[in-house]
Amino acid sequence: MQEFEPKIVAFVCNWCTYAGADLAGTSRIKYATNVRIVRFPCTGRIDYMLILKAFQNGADGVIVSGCHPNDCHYTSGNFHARRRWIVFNELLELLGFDKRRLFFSWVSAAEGAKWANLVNEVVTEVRKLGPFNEYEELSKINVNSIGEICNV
Amino acid sequence: MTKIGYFPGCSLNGTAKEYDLSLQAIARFADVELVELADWNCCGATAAHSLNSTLAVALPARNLAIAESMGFDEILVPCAACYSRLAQSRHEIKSDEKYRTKIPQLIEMDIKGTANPITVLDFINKYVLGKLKDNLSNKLNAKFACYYGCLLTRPEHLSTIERREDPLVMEQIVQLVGGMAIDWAFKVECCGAGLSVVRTDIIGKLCAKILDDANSRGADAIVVACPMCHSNLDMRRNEINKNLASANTLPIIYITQLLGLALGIEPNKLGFDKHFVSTGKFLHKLQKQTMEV
Amino acid sequence: METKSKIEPLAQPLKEKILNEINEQVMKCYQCGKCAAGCPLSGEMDYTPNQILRLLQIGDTSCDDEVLRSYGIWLCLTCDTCHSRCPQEVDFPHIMDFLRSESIKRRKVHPKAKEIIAFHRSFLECIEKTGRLHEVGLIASYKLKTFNLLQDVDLAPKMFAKGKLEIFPHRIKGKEAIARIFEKAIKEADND
Amino acid sequence: MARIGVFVCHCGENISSTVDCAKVAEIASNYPGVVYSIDYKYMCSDPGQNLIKEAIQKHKLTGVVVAACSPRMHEPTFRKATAEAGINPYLCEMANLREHCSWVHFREDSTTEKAAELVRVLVEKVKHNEELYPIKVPITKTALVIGGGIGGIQAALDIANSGHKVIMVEKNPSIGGKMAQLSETFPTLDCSQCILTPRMVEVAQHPNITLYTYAEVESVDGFIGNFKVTIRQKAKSVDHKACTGCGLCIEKCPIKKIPDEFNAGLGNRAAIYVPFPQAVPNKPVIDRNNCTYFLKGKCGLCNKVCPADAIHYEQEDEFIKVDVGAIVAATGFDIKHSDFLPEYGYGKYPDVIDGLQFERLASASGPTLGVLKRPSDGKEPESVVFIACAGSRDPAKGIPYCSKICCMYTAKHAMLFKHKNHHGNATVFYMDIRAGGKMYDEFVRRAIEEDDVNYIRGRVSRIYEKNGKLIVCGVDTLLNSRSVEIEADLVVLATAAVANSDSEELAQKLHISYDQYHFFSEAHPKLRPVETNTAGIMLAGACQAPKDIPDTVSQASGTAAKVVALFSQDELTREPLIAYVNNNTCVGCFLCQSVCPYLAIEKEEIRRRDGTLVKTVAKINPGLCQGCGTCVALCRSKSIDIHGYTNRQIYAEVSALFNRREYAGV
Repeated sequence: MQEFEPKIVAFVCNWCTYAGADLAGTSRIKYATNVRIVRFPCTGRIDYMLILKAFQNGADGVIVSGCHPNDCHYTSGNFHARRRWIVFNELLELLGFDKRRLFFSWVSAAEGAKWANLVNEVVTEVRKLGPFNEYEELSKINVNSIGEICNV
Repeated sequence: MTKIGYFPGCSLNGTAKEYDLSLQAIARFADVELVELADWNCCGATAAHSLNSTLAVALPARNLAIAESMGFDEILVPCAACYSRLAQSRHEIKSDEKYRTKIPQLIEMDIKGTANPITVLDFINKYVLGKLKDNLSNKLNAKFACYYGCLLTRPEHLSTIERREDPLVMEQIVQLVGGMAIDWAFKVECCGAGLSVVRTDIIGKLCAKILDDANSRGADAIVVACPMCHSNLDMRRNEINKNLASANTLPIIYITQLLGLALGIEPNKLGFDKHFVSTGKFLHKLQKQTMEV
Repeated sequence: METKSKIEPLAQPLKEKILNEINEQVMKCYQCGKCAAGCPLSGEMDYTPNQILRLLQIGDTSCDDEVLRSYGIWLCLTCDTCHSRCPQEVDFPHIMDFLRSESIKRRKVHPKAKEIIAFHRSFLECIEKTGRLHEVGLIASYKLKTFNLLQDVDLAPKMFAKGKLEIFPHRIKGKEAIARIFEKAIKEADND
Repeated sequence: MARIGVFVCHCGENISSTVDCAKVAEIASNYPGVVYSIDYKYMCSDPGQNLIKEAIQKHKLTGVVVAACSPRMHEPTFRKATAEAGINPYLCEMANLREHCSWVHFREDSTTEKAAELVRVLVEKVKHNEELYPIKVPITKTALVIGGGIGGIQAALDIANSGHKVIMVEKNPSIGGKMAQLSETFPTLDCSQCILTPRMVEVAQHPNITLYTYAEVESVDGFIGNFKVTIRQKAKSVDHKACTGCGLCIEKCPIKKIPDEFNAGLGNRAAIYVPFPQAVPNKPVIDRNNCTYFLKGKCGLCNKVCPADAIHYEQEDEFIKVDVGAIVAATGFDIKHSDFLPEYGYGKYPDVIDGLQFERLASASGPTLGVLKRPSDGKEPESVVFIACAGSRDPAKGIPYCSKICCMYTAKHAMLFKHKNHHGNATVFYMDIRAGGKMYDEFVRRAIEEDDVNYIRGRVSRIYEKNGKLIVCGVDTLLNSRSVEIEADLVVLATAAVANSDSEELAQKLHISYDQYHFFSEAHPKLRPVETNTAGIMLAGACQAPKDIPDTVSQASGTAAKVVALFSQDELTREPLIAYVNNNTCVGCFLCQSVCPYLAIEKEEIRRRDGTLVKTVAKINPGLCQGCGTCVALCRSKSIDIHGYTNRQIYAEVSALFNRREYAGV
């Protein structure tokens, strides 16, 4: 059987993690092809609805990564990102979402190897979890049958 | 009464009887029962790890497993060499997947690594010092050179001693009992233990430097916490003196004997008669100075 | 083709074996000499610790051979002074343990080291039989192995007098279990 | 209707060796909205750029996706080419096929698949790109130089001599830095203070330089050309305008036993002090942590004796706000102190000293007036051992790097000792001699050949004291690793050069990056060695990495040239990637204002024609906004967006990521 290849999307900031991923490239450090990077000016810019959007569109795992605390190019964007991340996480937990599909990390512009390791670890973890089907299954439910489900 | 596991090791059964005697005396004072591990075996010492790495982990592991089965999470290992082997064995089992599966098969016992070997200095710090202050009966007014040797301070991952190049744990104990700890230069140098029988000439040279430095800085005795150090410095004195201009008569005493004296225990009950190098002059001086106080 | 297959079994340099089996990197050593400066026995060794590491770094058969035939590896006291001060954190005593067992395995033990091994063997035999060390038995066995009959005769009477020597060994109850540990550990070493 | 062009670059073989570029171009040609798609060997070359320009014109493209290297590398190149073809440069986007794909994966189907997907994502994004126009901002033509050592002095003088204003901030009571503490300098052995002090005076007297000593940078806001800096002027407790520098107060101060920082702890100073005789400014400050008046509320002797009435105990720290266009960090380095090397007895034996202490002992202005006396008993040493790499190149001690300056200063120290005591024994333990530099190796050879310094190749294991001598146990690796024991009177350790303890804090104030050892990071190790990654902030000297004086001075002049080049323009062009507000939906909650790190969000009142207030909404100040987008993610009514990363663009990207269903039929 062919191994499940998870689809991973990474939301990263331009100054640290994007540059860190560039460094992984210039250092020719190999990692799994499963990841797609979306560039943001800062992790502070990341609207967490985008994470839901990514899962809705078929992502199996999401990485959010930016500058280390105190190293933010814009002083404090990463702190706001982290604060919102905590709230968002609790919300997801409340909704019964499997949080193991979400990854938060700090990768600086000097940490090419850390980036490669992060991607590989995430791919391994998500591969263990299998494909993310919950959204698709949810969308198949007929609106009219919701009442029945609730009555049970 | 607190009970902890006790692994005397081969030395304390034989060449280091005075260490065992004085340690038991201290433990009684501290209200700690030292429960000898049932049917313990030799740790394998230098011989095992020189010749067979598996044996070097397995032999101590059996003792660790015995301690676990007796329900101890602490094992007092007064011999620094045995301590090093037991602690290393536990370290390997906890950190190396290979040993974690292999060792139980070899020793035919379960082992989790829950029993933690401790040195005599750990023991004194944890169980004895707190009770010492109110029970001191003698002030040991003499100069002591505290000798640690290798295995109490090295390797780093097994040692509980801070400032490994210039430790002060024993010095603090000496000061607590009224003695003066001298600053000297050979406290963490090696005495050569492993080659004691085969290359006694080397032991002579290494120990001569140690004794000479302590002597030249005015020590009245050297304090040790390891039977290997003791037997080399004490029993091998003739060989050592061949390397010195004049015969060195410094007595070598165990830290436990020192504490015993401070607590007013009779020297004979602490095994002072079992030394090769006479402790008489030293004890006499102590007695005289105590009287003068 | 034929010559190639002949060379191959010897081809793995010791440094690779050391890396694979005990995870120590000899290539880290940059020859500062701090180990030799602090080693209590470097004056007695034919090759000092840093020189042994240098030979291992070269990695050819003749250098590896020199290491395994050296006397220095048998003198190491495992006092860990070299390791504790090594700027590159090379665990040299660990490497020494490996080299000693490798030297025995490949039958390259330095002639002068045979006494040291005899002592270690006597020690282990004693434990194998009784579970614990028995000084009289150990010394007797060692003397038989080396014919150093007069060694330490001056110590024995005094030790008896001080109650520090037992004539008869204490045999532990689990001595069979100990014997089985020996059997399995030795078999495993032979299989390596 | 969008008309997108896709240009896939092979980058020689850098991309094409693992990605099938032709196939990527072919797949891309089928994406909706793509009207032109092609692959080419070097897209950044002239013919490559022409290919793009021609295609833009011929196919009337409304968007361009260049699939090549990282946009951090060539985005400006391709945006310029796009503009030259007549369309707005911000209609060009880059897909990172090299750093994020070809270089990090092996040649396999999934690599080409990924490349095609990366292109698809950017195609979807670029459909929503808008035309943007650069923002022009004025430049404040004043430079701030942080640190008054030789690096800061050189940079400040060069900038000031080009006709621009300079503000210099030094945390100590005097400028001069480490160089002022040195006795002689290698490889010429000229007196350090003799060549430095004229420069110090020049700084103090320069009409374009404003000097703040005993002061630190408190905070930095703004951006290139427009920094707003707050300087904390620590209370000197002495009015420097009134003070004549007569020195009576220092003479009368009863607290005289404070270890003297300038003499590396080897001498004493008073509680009111001038660090050294040639200090600039040559006027005292009160060390409040040691002054009896401040500790116990009485004494006041200095005040009583001061003929100028200049002692002001009530003085408080002052905060000075300045506007600057560029900042030069020249904060220098430190050496590792304390019992960092217990096996050498550093910190235990007074006669085991560090290099800086030796400089002070050898200096004519030092605590011993240039007579080499050892700290313990004042004896003049007959045998001195110098140990190189004492902590450097030592991963076990946490410092794997070479401190660069020690080989040379150790040779110098040994020479200075031999010049003072011709019959003395100087021994140097070394691992390697790194003497690259003009006249450097010759200098070391001179120490060995002419001054008879005994160089022993090998490290020292330990040092102990015996009968007033220091026993140095080393090894000679060139003599069969023979043990060497030397009885020394004095041991000098070339301890590692490290970053200042407060360098991390300063880097965070400046928003510049720093390495794991807290040295500041340059923008590019080879091609941009004096700039940081934050525009407008430059580096000079050892705050970037350990450096000797010639290197520091060169870098300082290089930095000055960068500052002067910046100041040669009247306006600065900035990327228009900043936030903007939709007035119609903004409800005026001003949450955005609370998170903006640049205070760029203001309030705007919307009024009817008759003047009645409709509502108050957020407004972005384009001069201050740096485009981080934190406000965008936070806005609850989705009324703020950011050019270049708009919600439409990003959602289009994310939707294009894995939405296979939508593309399945194409």
